[in-house]
Amino acid sequence: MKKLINAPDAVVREALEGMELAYPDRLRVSYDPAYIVRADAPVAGKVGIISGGGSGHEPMHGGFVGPGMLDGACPGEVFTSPTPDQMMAATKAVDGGSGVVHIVKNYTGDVMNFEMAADLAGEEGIPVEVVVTNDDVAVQDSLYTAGRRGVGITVIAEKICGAAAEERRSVVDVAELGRRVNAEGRSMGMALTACTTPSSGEPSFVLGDDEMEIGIGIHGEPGRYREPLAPASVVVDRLASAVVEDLPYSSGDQVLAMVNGMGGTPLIELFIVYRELHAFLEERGITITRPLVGNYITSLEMAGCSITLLRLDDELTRLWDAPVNTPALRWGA
Amino acid sequence: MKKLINAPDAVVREALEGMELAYPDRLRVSYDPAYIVRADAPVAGKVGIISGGGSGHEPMHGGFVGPGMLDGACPGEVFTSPTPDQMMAATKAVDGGSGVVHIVKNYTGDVMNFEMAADLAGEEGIPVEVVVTNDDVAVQDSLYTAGRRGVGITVIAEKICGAAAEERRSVVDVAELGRRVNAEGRSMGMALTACTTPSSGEPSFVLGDDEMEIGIGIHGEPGRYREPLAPASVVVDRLASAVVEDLPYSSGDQVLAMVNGMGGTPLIELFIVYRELHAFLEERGITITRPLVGNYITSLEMAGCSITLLRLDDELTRLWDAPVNTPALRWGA
Amino acid sequence: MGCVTPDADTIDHAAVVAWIRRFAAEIDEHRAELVRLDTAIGDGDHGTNMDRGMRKVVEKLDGAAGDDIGALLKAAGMALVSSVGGAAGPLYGTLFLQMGSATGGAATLDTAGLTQALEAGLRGVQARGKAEPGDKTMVDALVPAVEALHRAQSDGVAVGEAARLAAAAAEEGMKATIPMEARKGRASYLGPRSVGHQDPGATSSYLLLRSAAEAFANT
Amino acid sequence: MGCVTPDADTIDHAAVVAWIRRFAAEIDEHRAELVRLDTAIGDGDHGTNMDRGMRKVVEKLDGAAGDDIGALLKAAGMALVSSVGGAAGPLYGTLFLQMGSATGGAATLDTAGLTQALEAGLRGVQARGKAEPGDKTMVDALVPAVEALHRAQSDGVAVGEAARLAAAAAEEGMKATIPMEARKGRASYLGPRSVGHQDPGATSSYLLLRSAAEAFANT
Ligand SMILES: Nc1ncnc2c1ncn2[C@@H]1O[C@H](COP(=O)(O)OP(=O)(O)O)[C@@H](O)[C@H]1O
Ligand SMILES: Nc1ncnc2c1ncn2[C@@H]1O[C@H](COP(=O)(O)OP(=O)(O)O)[C@@H](O)[C@H]1O
Ligand SMILES: [Mg+2]
Ligand SMILES: [Mg+2]
Ligand SMILES: [Mg+2]
Ligand SMILES: [Mg+2]
Repeated sequence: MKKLINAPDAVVREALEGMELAYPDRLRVSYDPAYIVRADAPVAGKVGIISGGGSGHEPMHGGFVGPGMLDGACPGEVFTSPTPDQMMAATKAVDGGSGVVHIVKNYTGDVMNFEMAADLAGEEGIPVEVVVTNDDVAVQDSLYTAGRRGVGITVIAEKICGAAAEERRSVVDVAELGRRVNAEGRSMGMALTACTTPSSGEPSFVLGDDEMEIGIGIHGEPGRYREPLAPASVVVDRLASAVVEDLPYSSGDQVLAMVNGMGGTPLIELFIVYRELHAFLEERGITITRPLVGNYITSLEMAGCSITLLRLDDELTRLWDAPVNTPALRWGA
Repeated sequence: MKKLINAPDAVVREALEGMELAYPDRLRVSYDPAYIVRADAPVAGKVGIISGGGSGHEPMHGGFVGPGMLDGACPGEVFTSPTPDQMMAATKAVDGGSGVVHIVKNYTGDVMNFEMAADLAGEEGIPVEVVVTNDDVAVQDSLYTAGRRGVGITVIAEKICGAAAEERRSVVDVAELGRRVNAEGRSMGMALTACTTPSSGEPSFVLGDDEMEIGIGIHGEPGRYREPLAPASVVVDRLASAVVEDLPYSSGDQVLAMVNGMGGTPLIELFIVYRELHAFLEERGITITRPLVGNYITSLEMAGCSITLLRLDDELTRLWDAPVNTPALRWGA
Repeated sequence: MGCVTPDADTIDHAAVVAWIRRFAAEIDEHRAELVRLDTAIGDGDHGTNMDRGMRKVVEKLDGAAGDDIGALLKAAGMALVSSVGGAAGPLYGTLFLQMGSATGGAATLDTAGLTQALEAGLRGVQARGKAEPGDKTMVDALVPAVEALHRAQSDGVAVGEAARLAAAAAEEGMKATIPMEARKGRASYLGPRSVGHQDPGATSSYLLLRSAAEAFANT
Repeated sequence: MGCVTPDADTIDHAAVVAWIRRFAAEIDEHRAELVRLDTAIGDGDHGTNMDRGMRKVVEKLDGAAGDDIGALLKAAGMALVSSVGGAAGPLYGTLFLQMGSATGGAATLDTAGLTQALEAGLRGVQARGKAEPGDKTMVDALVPAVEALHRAQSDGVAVGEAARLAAAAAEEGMKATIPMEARKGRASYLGPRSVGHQDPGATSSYLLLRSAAEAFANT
């Protein structure tokens, strides 16, 4: 295992300290329990938005804390959902009197821990609305399974809910909007290499030099199927076909298209993927009106990418364009 | 070789196409010869600033094209300096009548190609000033060698020169400022893994599972020495000691500190490195007043990091803080 | 610690403390194995998660006095909830919290008391996680254990032996997860590719029962 | 193409075209080797760079008419400058441009003409790159080649044989770079670690001279 770390079990804490030192004016960090809130939290009269999940997906979520996006983030251990006490403390820290929205990726652990936190918040009289994201089409959705995973759309939901909260919309409204974003969004990812959690020290799966894994999750979970390494155009075809057919997206749709790197993929490759995605969608009459290319929701040092589409309307576009001022996503500010 | 590409010799062109498609309102791309300019180039009365170099260092330089930073960038093949005709065409495209500054990293190829371009520009009556960056303390500087390499300070020089140009300062002033940034800046990098150029298909060097390479360049050049893998604190000690002792930076100095990822290093590790750097400098009475943590000048998928310091004064701080609106660096806009 | 008298019909607070310490030690010892099992069909953190949690529980124990078994189990549950995270945190946390509720105020437990406690814990786990037997989760180790305890109770078996029978049943239940296709938790994403691997949570649940058997056995 | 008559004292435009084509073919053939040499002490692109450039040159040749050797060499130089990049682009570009200047208007070259041309090219390379013999660069292959041509000229050797002697000298010069420590170009960053490797640019320069020898040899 080759990592720029000091000790496997100090990774999350030390990275948090690094973030706090790097953004002293923008973020406030608590260590026990661990959470990050924007420096001016709580914002009176504004719905608070928190998210959280295992670490190892940076910049998600801590990098999205700031005006126009999240009020707070709860980092768990690497690839491990945070705990209810973190979420509860963050919820209290960001509640400006208008309630708090929890944006939760659909994983058993995340959902259960956030459920317990919402129960606790309810007991303390803080109205909490929960938005569960489950956009990963690689996983079959069924009542009898854990359901689809929450992946790339989470970032976009955080941005759009954040913009709505800045407009002082109600906690119910903001959550409703988050659910709409989730409903209009779909994702799928792939890997060229696995990743290694600091605590296990071993790659999460083993891929041959000439293989790639399609449909991976963001926790080093193996994917839907494995196949021989192929050109970027084929990779995009695999991912984008599954994404487009699932909703489905159709001719005339305007979309936000995110090409996301899994952490170990250089930007030059992501632009090639974006080029392929653009061609793929254009062929189907789907127009990208808002692009986002970069590393936003990662899996440690995994090489690979994911594609997320969100069907846009005027409202979603306006909220996407609204100013945002976070370490990892910033415009208009 | 595992890459999200279509064909090794199409990498640069297709990534450029991806960039053009992703930023249609912000960038204009020419393919033959290859260069990127900001959409509104040339800006009348403003000094134009171009940079360029081999590809594979993304977001540098194309990702830094936009108001407040570069007017144009010339991408070469991967790790290969671009050619004089590209530079000449970009120079013409960004000349708003006040001359053009070329920001050139000190590599034999880059310097010679930019020299030829400056000669051509001179023949066409465009005043060109050249700023050569050479901040890499891993390389011994001497009249009888190629001299120190230009690395991280290039990004910072581009930002600061860009801000000065927006203030309508003269071509001589802007270049002088760039040289001052270079003089006050130092860098050093290290690698946990090598990188593989698409055309060669083989790693640039081979590192054991328990080794790291200190003092690497950004073109997969092996470094100054190799040693056993060590904790982040030791890595930072190696890099920061060399950097601090070279200028030297001393107690009371205020610095901009950049912790840069080489392309394959996840952000969570960069924040741990930043934490170590902060402690290292604090111990020596050096204060970080402006931090920058992320992937800015990379080596394809290399895992590793580099550290750059710039000694700040009020003017440099003000110019650093000025609005910038590029794909990869954006604030105040 | 002679917390159980030979062939005792009940266990006391000290015996439950011994059980928890034993479980913590087993988790520590099998941490790497649990990580390996979870790497195969999950995200490789189950051993680390449980170990982090049980260390916190043991820290709490060091300051635990009194003879209220319910309070002890609840404190363990709270420590797990706020330190484990992931799926195991709420599930094991709920297991212990519910065992604590079922034994609130009790200074000793006989076979019936232990049965009620574990059954309450299992109900809590199922309420929280919605898993049924056969879904390839910790439930598949706990259900046979609870059944074995019920049988032991009707057969009038003493608590130490009852725990041994429960552990044996849990071991069978754990092994039975190998051929199952996961329908809950992270392993479910693998669908048929989850077949052939033993569930990490069922494994840690077996360790929980084995720890009880060891802690409650005649010394 | 019988561009050279046996024992001819001069080469013509067609022979120079043959030289350039031959060089392009050699580069294509040794591309991987040049990449490997440059990977060891540089950035692994020399083979790719030269190949990209020589393909462009050959494209230009396809449309080249007339008998002006100088114009031909200049066109090749321009194509190299605007397609190779890196260090090799300006250096080989300058080499050809200066050879072109030195032979402007000439329809044939004898040994003296070839000597003057290569010497002018070498001067251009040194003016551009500031490398001295012993710095472990292409200069180390070119200098002995120019010296050999001078000797051939004073000895009254015909141009085909002169090219052969120059190629032999360049080969020695190329091999002599192996023990050198690089002081110019990217390899200089390695300092002493550059010792023991053959310089890629010296290698391509040897190929340039060998191509001349082959193109100008009696057929
Ligand atoms: N819905 C559920 N009900 C019961 N047990 C579950 C459920 N989901 C997961 N588990 C158990 O949790 C174990 C995984 O725990 P752990 O690895 O710590 O959490 P995570 O899956 O969040 O990484 C699984 O092996 C399984 O036994
Ligand atoms: N200053 C110089 N003078 C002469 N030749 C040089 C100089 N610098 C580099 N070279 C030659 O260029 C070769 C490398 O060319 P190439 O790999 O194409 O460019 P780059 O070093 O930019 O990647 C070296 O092997 C060396 O022979
Ligand atoms: Mg987990
Ligand atoms: Mg090069
Ligand atoms: Mg797990
Ligand atoms: Mg090279």
